[in-house]
Amino acid sequence: MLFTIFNSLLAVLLTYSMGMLYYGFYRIGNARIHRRVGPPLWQNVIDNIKLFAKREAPGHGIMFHLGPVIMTAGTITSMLFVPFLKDSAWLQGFSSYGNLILLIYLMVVGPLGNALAVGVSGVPFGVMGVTRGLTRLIGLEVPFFLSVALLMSGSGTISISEIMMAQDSFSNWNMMAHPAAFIVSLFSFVGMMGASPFDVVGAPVEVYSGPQAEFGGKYLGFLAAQRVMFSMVKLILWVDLFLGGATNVFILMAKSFALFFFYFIVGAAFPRFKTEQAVDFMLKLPLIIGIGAVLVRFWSL
Amino acid sequence: MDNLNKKDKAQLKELKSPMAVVDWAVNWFRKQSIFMLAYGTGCGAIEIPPTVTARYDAERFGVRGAATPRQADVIVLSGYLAVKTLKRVIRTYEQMQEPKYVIALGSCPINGGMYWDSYNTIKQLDRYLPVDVTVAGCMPRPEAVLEGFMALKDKIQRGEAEGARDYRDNIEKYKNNQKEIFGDKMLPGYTCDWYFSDGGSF
Amino acid sequence: MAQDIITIFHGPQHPGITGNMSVELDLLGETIKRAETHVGYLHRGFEKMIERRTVLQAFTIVCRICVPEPDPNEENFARGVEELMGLEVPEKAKWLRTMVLEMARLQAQMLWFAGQGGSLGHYISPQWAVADRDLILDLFEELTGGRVYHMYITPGGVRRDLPEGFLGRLGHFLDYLESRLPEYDNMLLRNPVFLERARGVGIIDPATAREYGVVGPNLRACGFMNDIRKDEPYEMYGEVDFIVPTETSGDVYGRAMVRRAEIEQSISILRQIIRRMPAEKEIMAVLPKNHRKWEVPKGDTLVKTESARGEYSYYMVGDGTDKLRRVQVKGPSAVHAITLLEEMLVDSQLSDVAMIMNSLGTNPPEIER
Amino acid sequence: MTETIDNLLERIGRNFQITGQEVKKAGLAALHCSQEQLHGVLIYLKEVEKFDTLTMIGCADWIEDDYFELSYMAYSFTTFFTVMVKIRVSRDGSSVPTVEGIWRQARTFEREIHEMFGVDFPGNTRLKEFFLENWQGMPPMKRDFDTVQFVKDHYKLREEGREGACNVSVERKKRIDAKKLELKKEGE
Repeated sequence: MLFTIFNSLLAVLLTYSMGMLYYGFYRIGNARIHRRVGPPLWQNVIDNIKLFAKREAPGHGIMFHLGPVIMTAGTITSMLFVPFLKDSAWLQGFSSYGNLILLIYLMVVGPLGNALAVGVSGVPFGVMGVTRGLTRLIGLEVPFFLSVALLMSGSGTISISEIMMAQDSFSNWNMMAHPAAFIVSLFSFVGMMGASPFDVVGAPVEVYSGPQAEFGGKYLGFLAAQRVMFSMVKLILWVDLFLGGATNVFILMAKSFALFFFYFIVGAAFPRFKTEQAVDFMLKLPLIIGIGAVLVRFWSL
Repeated sequence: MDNLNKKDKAQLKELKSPMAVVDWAVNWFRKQSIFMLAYGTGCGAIEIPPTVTARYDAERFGVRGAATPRQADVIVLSGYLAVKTLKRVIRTYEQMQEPKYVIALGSCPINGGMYWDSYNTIKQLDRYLPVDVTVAGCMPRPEAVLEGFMALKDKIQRGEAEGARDYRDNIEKYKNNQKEIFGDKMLPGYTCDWYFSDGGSF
Repeated sequence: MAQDIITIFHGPQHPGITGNMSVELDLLGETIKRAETHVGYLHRGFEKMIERRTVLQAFTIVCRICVPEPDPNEENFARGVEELMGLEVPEKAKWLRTMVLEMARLQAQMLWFAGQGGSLGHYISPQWAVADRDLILDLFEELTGGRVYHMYITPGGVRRDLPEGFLGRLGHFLDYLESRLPEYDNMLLRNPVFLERARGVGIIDPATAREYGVVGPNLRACGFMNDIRKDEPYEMYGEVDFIVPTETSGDVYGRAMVRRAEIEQSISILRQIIRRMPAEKEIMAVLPKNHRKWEVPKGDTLVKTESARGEYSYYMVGDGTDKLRRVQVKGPSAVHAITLLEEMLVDSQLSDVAMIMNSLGTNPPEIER
Repeated sequence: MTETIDNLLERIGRNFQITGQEVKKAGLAALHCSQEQLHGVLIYLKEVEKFDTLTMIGCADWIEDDYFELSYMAYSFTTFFTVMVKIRVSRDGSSVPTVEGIWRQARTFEREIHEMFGVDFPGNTRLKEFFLENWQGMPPMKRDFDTVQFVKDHYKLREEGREGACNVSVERKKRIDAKKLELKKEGE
């Protein structure tokens, strides 16, 4: 029991520090693309601590307080159902009790909590941001579900640990074994990470910063921490599902960083779609590839 | 944190009590991360893009843009303020979260500048809002704007950038000054309700 | 249904608004059903201040009317005063003025490019374009002493002669900028997402453009080849060769392409100016004896200058004293940023507001003065 | 036959009662007419002579003679001529029917003149507050509006904190004198 609690805390700590490191790199990398120096690597940590150190934060009743809490809780729960390492007792959370389908549901808890909190704040931009987020979700989930379905039918299991275990050699990695599923999932991966061209939710020039518009001080600190941790959970999930998992933390970091780098490059290169264009895009190319792969899959069964 | 400069280290050594060290640390984080709400109230708005982009790169110093007042630490008022703008600026300022700072760019917020005889711009910003740093010039160059940020950082580290506290303590004075300009078209009372412990209103 | 419509204020403090103005939007979902522009956040009463100042005093404040591109204002004011007073400007000064105006156009186009990228959430383009624009500002600083406000084109001539080696440095900068343009194209203007978003959005149809008197690139994107520099040449624009680029689509993409082509034209004009700049020293007209009190004779005139965003018109009235009776300014934004914008925004999306405003070149200070 | 601005003025003069006309410079002419003739002239310019655009509506306050001079500047994209059609209206309580029906952008120009000079434009659909918010009293662009007095009444000019400020020209003279004295001493 004590071990589980310690393990969970460790997972939180690891994702937080990994996330801050990656997003520190993100800011420096972006700055270099912009031909400037950029902030120090730990600027995100400083920002985060500063947000918690603010004296005031606007309140709009109990639901508003609960929003960031629900989001953070959703993140941590999803985190606990994702195994970080294979062949190890460490950093497993409750992954032996859960499976991929449960995880897909858990990952939607965050936006839900956000929607509730933003709803009570009454900020039109926030409501619009949440609507945009939910609309975008329609676009993202379809390719994601398709690729996950392919994966589950391919591996014959819905347990993440077992999918991860099955990929024992490089040629066995799901990105090699199921390339169509991997490519389709990458589209929704970029979207889920909130990179351009799918960053419609918090677009500052359109809806201020969307759902975050009314959050300040400690709420924003929670949201920022939650965001980086959630990004790491997604990265680790993708590593588990497609990149063959990791046996230790360093391999985990190497693999997830490769994915992160892909997301960073795509995000830096593109302007932003409109919401319906993003959904349209998602429902065209990725969907066609995905459905094609599914058909091929069932044909060969 | 090896980017503590010499000045910071010297200050740190002088501190005696543990609480002072905590205060010092909190102020250090505050000064290293400044979310800026650039309100383009006037000409100075044209020098904000160079300040935050590749040539002058304010992000090196932890200064980055914030989209909404709720998230911002400092509001940069870039230039003269027309009466119509001032009202929105006050509203924006009141929406920001403490601790909050005001940087005013250009000569116009200080004494009216070259618009001293204009019927529609205010002449002294610090009558209506507590200004922490003013950067003089028409208009201040990006280097000067950065210098203003450095001055603000020093002030924060010393714990003297308490404009918000000043605004809270002297709310009557500020509101009366604002009333001189807006007359009966004052901002609605609820915008500053939280400044009154007894829930008073204007 | 009425209850589904929410009314929001877009601006004045909003990253998506070009400057200090606001648009009140009635939204159904994210579709704009009604738009109303509110201006006046930048009103300083310039025309009143000019009334109270002598000609030379007023000259120092006119450039403040438009922040991103102050030189057309100086040019208009100077040319208006010269017309009213009958001053004859030497040729060198005319060349210098043309040069300064083209440099100003170039930097304004860079600023537009930055805004256009930023309004689409493409954060490389503002960073690059603003940094490259700064190199022009350096040249300005060398020539005039001012980074943004130059106060260079004075009534009667220009304030200073060229520094030594300036034309060479300008030439180097033009080479550099030209080498950068393909990168700009690849980065934003040929980006598939930009094409997807910019095509068919924010359309001004030719009839509306004519009726509203839309000016500058916005007009040329509708297929009209109108440019004050060609139609009523001033300074040395009659002497240099350039073409007036046009597009026919009238949408955001068309305007972007027109501006992109204008950057090239400006570079070519500046190269010609470098080649043909006369060597003589005369840069000021023969001025009235009393420098402090120029008496402007009674009369009025209308002067026009083509800025990067379109034509600037000054209506100037002299009344025989040392102060001008009236200087009325009409900036290019005045025609499109109020009523036309309100009509254009209807039935477009909230996401497009920033992009449309940027591509029109909306600039509130010149509407309000 | 090429079109000249003189021909144009002559044609207008044939059709309307013009009280005065002059050619200011190449491509710019001014016509004076009465307020009753204004709409006729403008419609003629737009419909017959193809002056597509209204560049602006100028307004100058001639307080000595107690009138505002409104100049409607029509611009033609085919000949590149500008014609200013000028009318005189009285300084207080004057009203000129709108020309919004002829050129739609006149709406904005009239709105501004209404606010700045107090001229009424009946028929204009957007005649409301424009630049100023909650403005009471005299329209600010009238010449008898004293902006310095207004500033003194409404705003506080900075007085404290200026003790160190000095009169620049006096200081400069002092410095030059000191320099001269120094040079003189060196010379000796």
